[in-house]
Amino acid sequence: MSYPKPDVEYAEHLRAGRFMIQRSRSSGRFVFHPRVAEPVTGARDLEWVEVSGKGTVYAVTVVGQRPPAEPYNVAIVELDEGVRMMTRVDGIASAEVRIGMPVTAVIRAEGEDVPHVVFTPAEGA
Amino acid sequence: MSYPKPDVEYAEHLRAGRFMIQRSRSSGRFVFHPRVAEPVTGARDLEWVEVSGKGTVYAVTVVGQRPPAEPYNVAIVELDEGVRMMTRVDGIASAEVRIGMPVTAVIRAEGEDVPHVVFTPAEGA
Amino acid sequence: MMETGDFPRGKTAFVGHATHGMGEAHGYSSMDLMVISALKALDCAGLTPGDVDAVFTGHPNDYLNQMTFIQQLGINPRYMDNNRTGGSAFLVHAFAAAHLLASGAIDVALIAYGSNQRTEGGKLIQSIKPSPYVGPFRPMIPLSAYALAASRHMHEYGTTAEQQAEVAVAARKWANLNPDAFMHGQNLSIEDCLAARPISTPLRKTDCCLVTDGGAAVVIVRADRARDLADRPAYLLGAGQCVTHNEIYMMPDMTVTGAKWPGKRAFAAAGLGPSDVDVVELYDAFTINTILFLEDLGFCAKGEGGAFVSDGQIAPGGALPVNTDGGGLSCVHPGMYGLFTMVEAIT
Amino acid sequence: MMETGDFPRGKTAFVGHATHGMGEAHGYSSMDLMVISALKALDCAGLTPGDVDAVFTGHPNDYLNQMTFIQQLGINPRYMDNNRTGGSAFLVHAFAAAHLLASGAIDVALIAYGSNQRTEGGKLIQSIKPSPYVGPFRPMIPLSAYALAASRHMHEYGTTAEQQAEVAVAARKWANLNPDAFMHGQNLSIEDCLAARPISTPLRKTDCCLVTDGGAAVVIVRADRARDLADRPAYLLGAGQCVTHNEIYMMPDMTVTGAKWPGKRAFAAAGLGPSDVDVVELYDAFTINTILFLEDLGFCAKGEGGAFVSDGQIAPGGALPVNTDGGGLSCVHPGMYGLFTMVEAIT
Repeated sequence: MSYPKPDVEYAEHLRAGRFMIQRSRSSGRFVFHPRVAEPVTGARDLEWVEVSGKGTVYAVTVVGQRPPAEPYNVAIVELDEGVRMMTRVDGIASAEVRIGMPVTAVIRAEGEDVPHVVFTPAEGA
Repeated sequence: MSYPKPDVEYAEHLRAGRFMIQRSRSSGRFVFHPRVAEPVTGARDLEWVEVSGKGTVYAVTVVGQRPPAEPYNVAIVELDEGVRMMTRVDGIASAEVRIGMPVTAVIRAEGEDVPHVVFTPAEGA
Repeated sequence: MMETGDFPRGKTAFVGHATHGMGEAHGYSSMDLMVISALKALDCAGLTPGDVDAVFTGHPNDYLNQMTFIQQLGINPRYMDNNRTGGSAFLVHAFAAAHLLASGAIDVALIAYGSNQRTEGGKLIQSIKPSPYVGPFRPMIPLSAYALAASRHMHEYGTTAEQQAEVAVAARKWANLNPDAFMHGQNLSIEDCLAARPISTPLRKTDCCLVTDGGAAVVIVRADRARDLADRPAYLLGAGQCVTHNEIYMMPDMTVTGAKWPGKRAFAAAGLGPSDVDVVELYDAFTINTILFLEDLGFCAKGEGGAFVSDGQIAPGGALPVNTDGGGLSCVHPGMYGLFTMVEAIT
Repeated sequence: MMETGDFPRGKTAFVGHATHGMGEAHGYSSMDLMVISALKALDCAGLTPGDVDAVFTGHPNDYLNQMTFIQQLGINPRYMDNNRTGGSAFLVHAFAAAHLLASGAIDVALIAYGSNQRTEGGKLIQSIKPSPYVGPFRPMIPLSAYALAASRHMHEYGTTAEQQAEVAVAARKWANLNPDAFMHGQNLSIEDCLAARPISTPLRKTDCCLVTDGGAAVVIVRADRARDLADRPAYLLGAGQCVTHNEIYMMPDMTVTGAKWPGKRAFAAAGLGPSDVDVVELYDAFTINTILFLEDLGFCAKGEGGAFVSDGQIAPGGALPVNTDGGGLSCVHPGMYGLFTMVEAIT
């Protein structure tokens, strides 16, 4: 059983404070979500690489909730490395999140929740 | 919406103390479980008929349970009208239920359980 | 190697179709709705359950529903298919049925669906926990996925809320011509849509499909037999399937749906193109779907779907009638609308 | 009308196969096991996920698992099938794949399955409540259904507990020749079987399949291409499907399984009969299955299955090797064993 457990490894990296995604050694292509092989080629040469955490909002929706619960946003962010992920933009009112907005990753790995990455508006943006 | 609700009607008959199954007016064939149309032909002429309640054990299994719960039997009984149904034989130790044994229907429709028919060994058998 | 994508053009035809319990079907189970729809569809062709040798089924939660279905009807099939692809499953069933009929593996295909999700009251079972790359962000699935796609389409192409409302209003106008439509008799204006409650922006309540009960069924046979069974068989000229992703963030281009590639294959198989089409029935789970699919199927260029649907152009009296039953938006949507698009297309 | 049941005999062939994580696969999800098995099976043929254009999948509880699967592997399919028929699904998948490959609708079919039901620890979801004609009687499903069939077979034909134990012992002997088998190295005697705990009479623990983890995958292409991809392609000569009932009380004759009719069709398609067969791989969820299937497939007359399997005649060194990996009884059974029968047959 020599195959990696990519979901487990991704979460462990986040718990250790590292935002790592996979990249194929042969093609140089970044891959997200984590996998055991590069999509399409099936190459078994994925390695973990720490990423910049810089990205841009690609799509966004604000989900309404029954008051007094606040609406929350769900966003798709495209990392500078070229992959997209589902996430949330914190540190700004949900209604103010805009497509094209530059954002920076923040790791959320506390508590019993699944470790995950959210974003905040990039400084100076 | 002129179609019958055969599951509901079967249960209502049992609650009223009647063991009724369906029979096709055109073919005379009995049908169980309850349906909106005769199988194979699709004939929409099924009518409810009260049955004799007499039948024969066709197959039986005894399910073991963790003590002190007692083992219980699950049986397939073939009615004299020619259809088979899943049931249980009460009034006898589960290990004593035999294939070929003549049995008589008893309606169980009390409480919150789904109304259903069990059997007991036929008198004089 | 054989040429890929060969479709048995016109070698099969629909000879029966029916719906049952559209709207609210109190006291009927999902299986009841499947079975009754199937019986009615077989009636159209003068066939009985015993004539059927292949069943293709969908049910909201019983994943061995095809076995209950054949037991109910007394069908002795040589092929059963309950392939699940979401609400589109029944179109994929028709694709498989056409190939298996043409090859002689089967003779009479029955496709059936039923769901009492409205009157049963939301007892849908979540069959698997969401992935760790989606779950923490709490999207409403599938609603928020389409909302995200809509947000991107609006950003890239300037598609407006008014244009999406045009889709809802057109669907309602069709529903008002269809006595069986759940929203029949209830008018809807652009203004009503723009004032509706936001659910997952930019989607408002009027951008979202109904929650109804309903069953449907169709019968397909080879073309040579079809002429004996129906006055006006509806020949199947082309079909195709494609999947681009499961989770929305993996969609390669969020403004281009998977409809693009099988659309090309289906048109190629049929030897037709968008300009040959008089009526379109497509899966309008949300108003953005209609816009995206019209673009991806080639009825207009990418990005021009919003303008294409405006000014009532897909409504009664418009240039291209779309979803003439009222669609998932205003006629029926019991969880999977796909089979109703076929029923409406062949009616 | 075309002749029915035409199967594309020998027009397709298996060019890759693999298993992964048979037994206990700690820390791997069911999807992981599907994906890894698929990658290994593709490796056999020198193919990549990008070469695949049709996927056929099974998963214990995610009923849109094929979408997750293609997303994991980067497959862009023109056909996806997650048809569920119980553990036999993958044989039905092969039937459909053969027809779709032969017609040119698809080029490379990948069938994959994975389940971590053992290490995941029984978190299986009951997807639908039992019918009112079964639920009140609390049968263990599927175990009690086979127990009832066994009771009837014993009654009609005098089949004995010893004969059923012969099936378990033969399976164990095969497992002891297979290092990958979960029960490898654990001897089992007829006496052990007869002393085992009754679960649902007449079935004892040793009459029942294992609960393991495991994944498997196979790759099928058209025969002309197969010769370029594999040293020894395994050609698919015939296949068939049948369903006689859903609930056990509806089984028309409780001693005759649905294997009888598709068995005839598959043999007819292949132009072969039971006497031409050197090795049999069949679905031994319970010991009675092996006896019933050998009868229904024509290896012996109805009622003679008990005698047929006696004296080690299906064990190593016997007249007819059956389930040479150790079967669901002693090799692997992650909930659905079907794909493993094909993997073993083509190995």
